[in-house]
Amino acid sequence: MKLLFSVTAACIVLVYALVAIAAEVIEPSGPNGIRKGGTLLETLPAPPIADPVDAESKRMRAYPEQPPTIPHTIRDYHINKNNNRCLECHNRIQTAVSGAPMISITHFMDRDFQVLADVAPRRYFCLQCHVPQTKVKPPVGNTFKDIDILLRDQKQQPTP
Amino acid sequence: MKQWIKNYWQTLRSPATAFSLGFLLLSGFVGGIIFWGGFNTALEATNTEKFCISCHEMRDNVYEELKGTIHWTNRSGVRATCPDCHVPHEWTHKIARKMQASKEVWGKVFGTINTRQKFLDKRLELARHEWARLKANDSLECRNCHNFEYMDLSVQSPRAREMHATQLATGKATCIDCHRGIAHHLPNMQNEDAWGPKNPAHDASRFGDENPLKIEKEKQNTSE
Amino acid sequence: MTITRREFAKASAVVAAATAAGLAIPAKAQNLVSKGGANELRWAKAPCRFCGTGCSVMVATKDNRVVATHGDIKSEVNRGLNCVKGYFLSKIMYGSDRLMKPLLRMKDGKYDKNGDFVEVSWDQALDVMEQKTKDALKNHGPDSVGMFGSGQWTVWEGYAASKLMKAGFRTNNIDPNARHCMASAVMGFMRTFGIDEPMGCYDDMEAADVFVLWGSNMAEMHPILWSRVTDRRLSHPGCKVAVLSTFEHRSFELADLPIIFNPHADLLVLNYIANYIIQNNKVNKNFVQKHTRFVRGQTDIGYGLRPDDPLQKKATGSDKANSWTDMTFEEYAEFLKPYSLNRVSKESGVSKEHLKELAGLYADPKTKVMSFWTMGFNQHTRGVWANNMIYNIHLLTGKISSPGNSPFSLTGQPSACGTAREVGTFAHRLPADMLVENAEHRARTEKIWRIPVGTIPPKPGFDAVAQSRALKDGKLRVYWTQVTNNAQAGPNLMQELLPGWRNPDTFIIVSDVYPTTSAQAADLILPTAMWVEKEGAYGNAERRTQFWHQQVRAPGESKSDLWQLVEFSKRFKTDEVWPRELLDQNPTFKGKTLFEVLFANGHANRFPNSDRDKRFENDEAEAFGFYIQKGLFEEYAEFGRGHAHDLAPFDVYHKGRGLRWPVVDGRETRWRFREGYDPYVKPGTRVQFYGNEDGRARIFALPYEPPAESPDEEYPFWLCTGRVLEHWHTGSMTQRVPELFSAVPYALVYMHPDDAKAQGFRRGSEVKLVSRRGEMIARVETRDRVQVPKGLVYVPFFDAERLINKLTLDATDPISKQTDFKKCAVRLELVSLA
Amino acid sequence: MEKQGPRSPLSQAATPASLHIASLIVHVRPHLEGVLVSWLESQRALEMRLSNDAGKLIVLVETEHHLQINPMIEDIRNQPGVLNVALVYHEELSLAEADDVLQEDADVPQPVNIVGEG
Repeated sequence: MKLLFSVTAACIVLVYALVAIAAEVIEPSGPNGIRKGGTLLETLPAPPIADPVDAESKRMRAYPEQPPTIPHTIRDYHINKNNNRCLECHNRIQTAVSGAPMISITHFMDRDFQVLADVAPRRYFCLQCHVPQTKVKPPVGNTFKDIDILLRDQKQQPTP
Repeated sequence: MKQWIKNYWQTLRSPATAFSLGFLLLSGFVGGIIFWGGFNTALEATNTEKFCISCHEMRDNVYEELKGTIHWTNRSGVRATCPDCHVPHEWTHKIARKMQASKEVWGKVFGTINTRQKFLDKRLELARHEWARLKANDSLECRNCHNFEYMDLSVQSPRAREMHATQLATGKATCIDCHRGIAHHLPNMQNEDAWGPKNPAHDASRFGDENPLKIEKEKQNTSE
Repeated sequence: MTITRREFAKASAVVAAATAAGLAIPAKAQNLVSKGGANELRWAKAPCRFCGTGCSVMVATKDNRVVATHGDIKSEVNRGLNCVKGYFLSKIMYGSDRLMKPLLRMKDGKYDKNGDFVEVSWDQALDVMEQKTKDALKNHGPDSVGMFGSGQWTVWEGYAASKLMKAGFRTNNIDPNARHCMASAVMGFMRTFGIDEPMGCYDDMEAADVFVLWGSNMAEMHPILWSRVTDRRLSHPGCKVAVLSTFEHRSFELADLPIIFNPHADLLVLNYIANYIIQNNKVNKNFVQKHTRFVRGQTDIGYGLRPDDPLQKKATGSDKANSWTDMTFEEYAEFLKPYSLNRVSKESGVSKEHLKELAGLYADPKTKVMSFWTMGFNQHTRGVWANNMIYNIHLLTGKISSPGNSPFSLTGQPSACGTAREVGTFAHRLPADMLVENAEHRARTEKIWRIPVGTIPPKPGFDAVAQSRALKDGKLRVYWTQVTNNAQAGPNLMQELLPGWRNPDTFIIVSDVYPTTSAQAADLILPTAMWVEKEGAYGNAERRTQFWHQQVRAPGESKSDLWQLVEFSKRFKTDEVWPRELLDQNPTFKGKTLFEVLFANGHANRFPNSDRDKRFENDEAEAFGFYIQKGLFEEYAEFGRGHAHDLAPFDVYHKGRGLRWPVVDGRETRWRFREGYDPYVKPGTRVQFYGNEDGRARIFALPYEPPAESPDEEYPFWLCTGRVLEHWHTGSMTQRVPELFSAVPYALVYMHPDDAKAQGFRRGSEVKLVSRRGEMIARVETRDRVQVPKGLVYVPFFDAERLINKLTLDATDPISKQTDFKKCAVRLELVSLA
Repeated sequence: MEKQGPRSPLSQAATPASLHIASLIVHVRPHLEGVLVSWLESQRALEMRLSNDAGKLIVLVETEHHLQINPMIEDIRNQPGVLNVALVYHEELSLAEADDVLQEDADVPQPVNIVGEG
């Protein structure tokens, strides 16, 4: 009986060992992306939660129709069927008192581009298009050129 | 029955025979302390968050909503509990509020808001009580901790600085005007008028004579 | 005449205002505005690159660069609106680490599995691929070659890949990443209706009275559809929105009926509702008798794990999981009796009032109900059952295929429907809902593809999870993934996927745009063109096919997926890949390259380059000498025409904003199976589910079965993974847009404040999540966009530095083989308090 | 009519000297358009650029601080006969570069012309 027991114990150990070997993976090198190359198998530490940006001055938009990002914090701002905190300052009536920019006229148009008296229901949830920003530097840059820069570049080297 | 009162009055009026004046004075004094101390400790006991959230109506609704807001967890760890905002600190108003609280006991006994749905239906009315109270006392409870006198506007965000320097400083608006829903979720705000002092929506002066609101007001006055 | 920046800005302001106000611009302002073509912007349409909603955008290009985009007001889907990702489409192509040249792992000049990446030419890359593929075919047979495609392939890329693998290399080892997203929905459709794709469309949203969301965070995952639901809810009195989920998310902001249930308990709630409808005799008897029939589904079907897994061994019905037997309505009613209000309320954690109110909404004959579901139902070890059960409810009440009454399976990816499902790039499918196991289907495909009978193998290939396992076991040797990032999105990375990808016997090829996690784990990286750098076609969730032209050239040596597939096919002769007997029976195919057999076969190359729209370039058509996109599309469309999957002619799609198939005589179909709307319904039958021979939909009796892995003392928390609004899937594009990265930079662990406090964490604490399979470190978040109940944590998977899929379990729905990313058990350990 | 300065005593936030250009659509009762145009000419920061002589005007605003734009909109709105003022376009440039020459005849992106339309 004892022999049988030790044999089964041995083969279990063997199986585990096999699995372990098979799973032995060598860390592959690789190009740097959002994640540094050659770190796939590691458990990377987590940087602290990014600080929200609060009340920077107005930001330039990449192109006329880009929704402006929110320059202030929106902690605990509720937008739900009961209340829309953004509209308390950005609504047409309030802008005179709050000094906040008014929601643009496109937000008054319904699905058939009929201008309504107040903000159109389809535009009710502001955070679908406007997002707050944080003080974090993106790991990868972006070489997007907006129309002004393209024009200026074109000015500098006259077309051949 | 009359006899009984007369006897009782008689004993009250007759001077002590078995006890010394000192003892009576002393026991009266100690009794007073015990009574007054007891009364106040009991009173203060009801002014703690633990007491407020002993009712599930409060614990499962507004207390749960408070978690995560800035009055619950913030940079400096200064936490506001229920009495800080809902019970006036100054004694006379506190007692007045305590008497008002009998309505809340009634609510607990008869379960006016003992389910989430009942609470949600009544939330607007309850919220209006608080807004009205804070509007009336110029957000006194807010100012107990956030005293405008000692606010360093220069370190506030430009947006806050601008609003506080104009609307709050001139007294045109009080804290509750803008900061409604700072601690608990808001009820349906559809027919609450927009915050702010003289709300331009109602300021229809620019229509000149044919001002719809003025006409309507006159109609109301004549009909009363 | 010089102009200063001030006047230039003022002129812009005037033009913008004048255009908005509809005023003519007088000559004086005119000469300021347009002089010569120096700065002319060209606007052209394209569907958005991201989710399955299928919004259309206008793209402005100048000097071969995209400079602006805006919502397309002419599109029926979004009418001028976009979500935040859509508004930043113009920046997704310009990440500064864009791949420009092929990269091959090499050591002293030769390919080596553990070498470092070196830039090589396209010829060198294709040579190594060719040699590796030929070795694998010779030594290990066709089934040692595999491909993992995507629901973000264009229609013709998926079609070309499917032909190359199934007809060219004669293996069915091609599966799309839509296996992770829509497979359960497909099997749900096939089992209930015998035909794939929703029967309703987006117009239902403007007609419905009640919306019920099951495991679908539309506010973040389908924002434009959510804005249409919001539009309807806030402007149509009496309209109600019910949201069911295992945690509170942004869609609860509009929820009149917010319901949180315990993971996997949706099966209980669904059966309870059906039970409620029958008990309160709210069944639409006429509809049920005429158009449905009742079947009992096979139960105890296991969890799609490896055969030696104890759970899998215990399952009795795992070999015949997709089978059923007939039953009567009375037996079905009896079957549902145990799903009483008390039991379901107790086990699901949902209050009795909510359950009754929800069931009431479905049962009330007067209210039109539109149900939505996405990954909550599909990524679920009983996902196919969940799909069948929601159809049961709509069938019992007859609320289907009519405006406002619509069980609507939302799609995750932009072309999971258009490419993966309809083109049939699954391991078990052929185009137009046909199956590889079905001899007639194979014969019909071979006829249209003009290849010898018997070329297409009958046995289904490896599905997504099976591919990872086959790579680890060495059964799969050459593996090519396109337009997907499975090394970050696939389940169980540490035990299955990474060991497979880094197995010395395998050769992993990744076609991608940026150095993603998959590229870092690959052996050969091919730089690829994306979105408007190539002509393309997508099919969205409402059967709407949308085309776009190539509007800019791809940077460096990037080539489109189509070019790579077709160029690769040139390197194989039929003699090297087909068996001798097949060639002897069809001598005409001898000596031909796969390119000639599959692409230049006289049919797919019948459209010359002169058919092209002169205003746009087309790199593929230039390279191959014929209008290959049109040829492939028209050949593919033959499968569907006349088989209820009709597509309009190629050129029609380049003009408008897409049509919803079946498109018969130029007319699109909004509601399928409904006489008057669907041309395939025989007159006089009013409703006909022609997917099944008897024209009847099947109502399935299916029980509750527990999930594969539940929390216990050692791993006390449920782990649910998913997406956020600001990022698409693994963030390879959106994390390279500064505004989107800055909006949501890192994946966080969303947990309940009391759970955090109980374990000594607080907001911002760095914690390590550990499961039986792997670990990951992230920061704790107790508020913000998601409010999870106690006992559950939610972690998005967009962050390449926080690979949550190292922890997830690769248990799947045994019928659809789709992984359950929404449920596994983890524990949390503190790393640092803040 | 003396020049109305910005109404609320805004604290001049120390943002860098910048120039704000904005354009508004103003709807006014046709018979009062003349009165409005003359008032606009008296305003240093406002400039009327286009009109369809049926009560629809395009007005250009040029100020140093974006917080002055809204009060100006309010001022216009309070003029007699004005029905509505809508802000359409707003751009911020740094004052320093405002007057450097852009290009010989730099053009503004044209209004939309859609290619690929059938």
